[in-house]
Amino acid sequence: MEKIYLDNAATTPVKKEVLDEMMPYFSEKFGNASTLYSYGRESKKALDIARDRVAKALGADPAEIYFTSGGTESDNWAIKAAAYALREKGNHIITTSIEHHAVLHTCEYLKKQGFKITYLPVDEYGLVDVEEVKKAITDQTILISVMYANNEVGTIEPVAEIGEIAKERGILFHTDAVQAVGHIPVDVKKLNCDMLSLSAHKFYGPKGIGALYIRKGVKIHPYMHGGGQEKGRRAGTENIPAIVGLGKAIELATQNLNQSMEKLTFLRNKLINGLLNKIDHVKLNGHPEKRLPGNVNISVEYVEGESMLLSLDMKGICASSGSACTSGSLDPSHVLLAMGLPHELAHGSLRFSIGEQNTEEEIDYVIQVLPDIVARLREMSPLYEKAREGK
Amino acid sequence: MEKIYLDNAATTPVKKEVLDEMMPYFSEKFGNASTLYSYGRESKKALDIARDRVAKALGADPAEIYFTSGGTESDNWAIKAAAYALREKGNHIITTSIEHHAVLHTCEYLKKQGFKITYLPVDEYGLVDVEEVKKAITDQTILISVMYANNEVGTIEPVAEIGEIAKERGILFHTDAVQAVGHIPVDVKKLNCDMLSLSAHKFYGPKGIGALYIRKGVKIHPYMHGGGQEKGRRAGTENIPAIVGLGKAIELATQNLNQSMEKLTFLRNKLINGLLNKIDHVKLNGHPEKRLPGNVNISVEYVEGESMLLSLDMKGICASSGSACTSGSLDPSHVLLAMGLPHELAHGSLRFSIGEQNTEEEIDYVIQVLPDIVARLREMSPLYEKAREGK
Amino acid sequence: MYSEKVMDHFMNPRNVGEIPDADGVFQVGNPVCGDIMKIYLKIKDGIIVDAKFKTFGCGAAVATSSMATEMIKGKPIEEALKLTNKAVAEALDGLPATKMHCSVLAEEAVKGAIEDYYKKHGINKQVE
Ligand SMILES: Cc1ncc(COP(=O)(O)O)c(C=O)c1O
Ligand SMILES: Cc1ncc(COP(=O)(O)O)c(C=O)c1O
Ligand code: FES
Ligand code: FES
Repeated sequence: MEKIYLDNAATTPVKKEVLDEMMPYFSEKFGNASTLYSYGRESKKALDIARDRVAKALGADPAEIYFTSGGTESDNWAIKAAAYALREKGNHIITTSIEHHAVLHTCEYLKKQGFKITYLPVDEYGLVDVEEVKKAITDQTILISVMYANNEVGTIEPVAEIGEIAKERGILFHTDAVQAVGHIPVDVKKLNCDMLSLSAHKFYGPKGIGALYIRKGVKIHPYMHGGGQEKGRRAGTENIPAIVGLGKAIELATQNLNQSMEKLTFLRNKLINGLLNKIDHVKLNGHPEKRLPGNVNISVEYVEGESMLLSLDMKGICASSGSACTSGSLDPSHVLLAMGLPHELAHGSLRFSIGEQNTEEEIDYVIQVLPDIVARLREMSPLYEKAREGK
Repeated sequence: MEKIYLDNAATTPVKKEVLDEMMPYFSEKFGNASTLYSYGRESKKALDIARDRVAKALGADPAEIYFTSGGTESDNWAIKAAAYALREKGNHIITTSIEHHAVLHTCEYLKKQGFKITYLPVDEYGLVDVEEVKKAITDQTILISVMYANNEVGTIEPVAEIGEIAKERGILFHTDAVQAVGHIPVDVKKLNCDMLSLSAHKFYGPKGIGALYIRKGVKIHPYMHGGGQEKGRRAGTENIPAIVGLGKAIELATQNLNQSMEKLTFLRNKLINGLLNKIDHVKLNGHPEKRLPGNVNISVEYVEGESMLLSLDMKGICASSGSACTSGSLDPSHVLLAMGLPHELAHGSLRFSIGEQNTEEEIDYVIQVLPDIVARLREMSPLYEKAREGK
Repeated sequence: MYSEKVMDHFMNPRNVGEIPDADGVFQVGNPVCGDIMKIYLKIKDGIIVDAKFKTFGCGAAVATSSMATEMIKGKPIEEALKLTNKAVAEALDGLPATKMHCSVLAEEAVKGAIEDYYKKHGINKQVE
């Protein structure tokens, strides 16, 4: 059975053009970029080109780009190293209740070390209120971290405005742009951010590589201590093939951005409308317009997420869910709960994240099979029975 | 010109068999190992196989292996997270003066945060004295970190004995085995270690992937906070292709270990003897026997390391040096200085690190060309002139 | 990382050697830092008629010694005194940032050798 992959927010396949550029750096041009001679020189050159490409895609200076092992490391670095560097100045960090765990768990870790964390609430669409940011700021606030686009519900946050406020108040501002880069326009100047996280495998680059943009003049500690790589700010032998892949992937994504946004938005709207029309007691999660082009997140009443996922998988469709049963944790998606969804609806959530490789036929197929899956599961559900009786 | 690569301690090319196993995981079996369905299942399986292979190579249990982004992360994790976790118990860490910067700079960072660090001295061969370890232990000591084999001079440390002492005293013991794994036998049980760092690109695996062995029952903090990967101890989307590569590379290295040790030892001894015989005022650095099979490190009096490297490079030979001029730092190799070498000799050091791909002809070629290079540079050297006059 | 010119002057350095009856000699640096440069000058009627060097140091140190001696040979003392490390680096098509200090050595050695010449010949002039 042909698979229909609709979990592109989890990870994407490496594009052929990207892998082709990476290949020579595994076994031929394998030199350590920090050595001065022959083999090393080629690696160094590849490293410089990749850094230029990333900088160009973000509207940054190449000297502001630091390669990391992925989005998680970028988030950990930005937040912990800023907190430690500014401890003297204050101990208050502002973030939101819908961040990725790479931000949330990092903040919880810092909390145990005496930092105070404010988790901003969001509205029913998952939007942070800029006024809330202003209100939360104290004279102890040293860092604000707000994600650019949410990974579960796709809501795009007013990051530029928040950055503006942070700038005025002289507070460091970090944004987790892991879901944004390669999918919507990202310009560090316009976003007014001091630090920005990205991860290559979310836009057809390889896994295990990401970057942290650190604006010139921003002083945070290094997170990996060791050799003098990345100007002494991120030690470790440079992962040249992956860095080359990141550079190529971000260049491709930026070049095709308008075209791909248009295509994905069309497929997304088709899927949303198709499902909302064909299934009753279904709700769209996230903002209707301020939304990632490829993100569809719905809650299906009276059924549980994992059982829908399993049924979809049997039909060759890969999606994801904010159900607690899927994650093996006790609580369903913290994002959906923060948006005020009752537990039942959060358990019944499904995320389809559309990618460039998906076709209209695939979307049609999902619209065709999901209603039957839902009907079958509802037949089994005591909740649905009750709901029908209630009517 | 065919290149002769003799800098295998810096990094190695990915072996064909290794790259072949990695390839399907970039663009076909690219699923996120943390998702439960189809695509994800293949990745999960590959992850498990790789973990088994690493565990088997180290004599560990698969549940004790945690994948990281490389040797630097493993070292940072082991040392910082142990220090933070045990802060209540004590604030004293023992390490050596010849560790890799990934350990040394991490310890310096902890020092700024109130930890006390003892840097054990070494003898003229770079060997740590087990008695010195005993003497350094106080009731505040929470961690001992001693590398298994030194990356510059190749000296193999008495790690098993040191681990024994740590065990008796109930102190955590970490060893940086980045230069040892794949090159000499490594068994975590025999080494009595609680944590062990390794990095794939040092034994023909890919860059950007490593592992930290953490003995069952050892409680240290996570270093990357975020998703629940690696049993919640190391967050971040799993880098499956690289992990598969690490697994294959360590399996190959372990299978061929005796054979490769024999070959490398032969080539190493030939190179050492050849150079010592053909060039006067040359000294072998590191231990004559307790030494990595592929490591040759010499100091050539009256000439400077970088100029030798450049000249070797013109002849197609890639090597490395502990000279300050090469690294762009002010001081020459901290390892050579710790061994008591005067600055002049440290500046004139050369490291050839032999790998499996090197041939006897290549070694002969080095023995043939280096004497002329040294002679030419000495002609230019005001120091040599003086030395001759002094006679 | 080095320009072709640097590599050329490193592999085929001009003016290596000593001048036994030099009019001015000066050595800068020390072996502890990993770099020593010694410059010999032969001076006639205020003109540097010959310059030679010996250097213990990196590729950039050798190349700047070679280039600096080339640049002052045949020049009046006053002109040689105007030699800057930047000019030497530029003549070599640039040096990596971490290697600029090697070109400083060359400037210092040349000036020191001229000062030595003044001293030896009882000329009452200062070199700054
Ligand atoms: C918003 C967001 N932040 C951070 C991450 C972590 O990135 P990585 O898995 O590359 O470490 C992800 C994806 O997993 C994400 O979606
Ligand atoms: C002994 C030792 N430890 C740690 C490292 C760091 O490993 P990596 O560069 O993979 O981060 C290296 C090599 O660079 C090493 O030789
Ligand atoms: S019903 Fe089994 S985990 Fe939720
Ligand atoms: S002589 Fe040491 S850097 Fe040039």
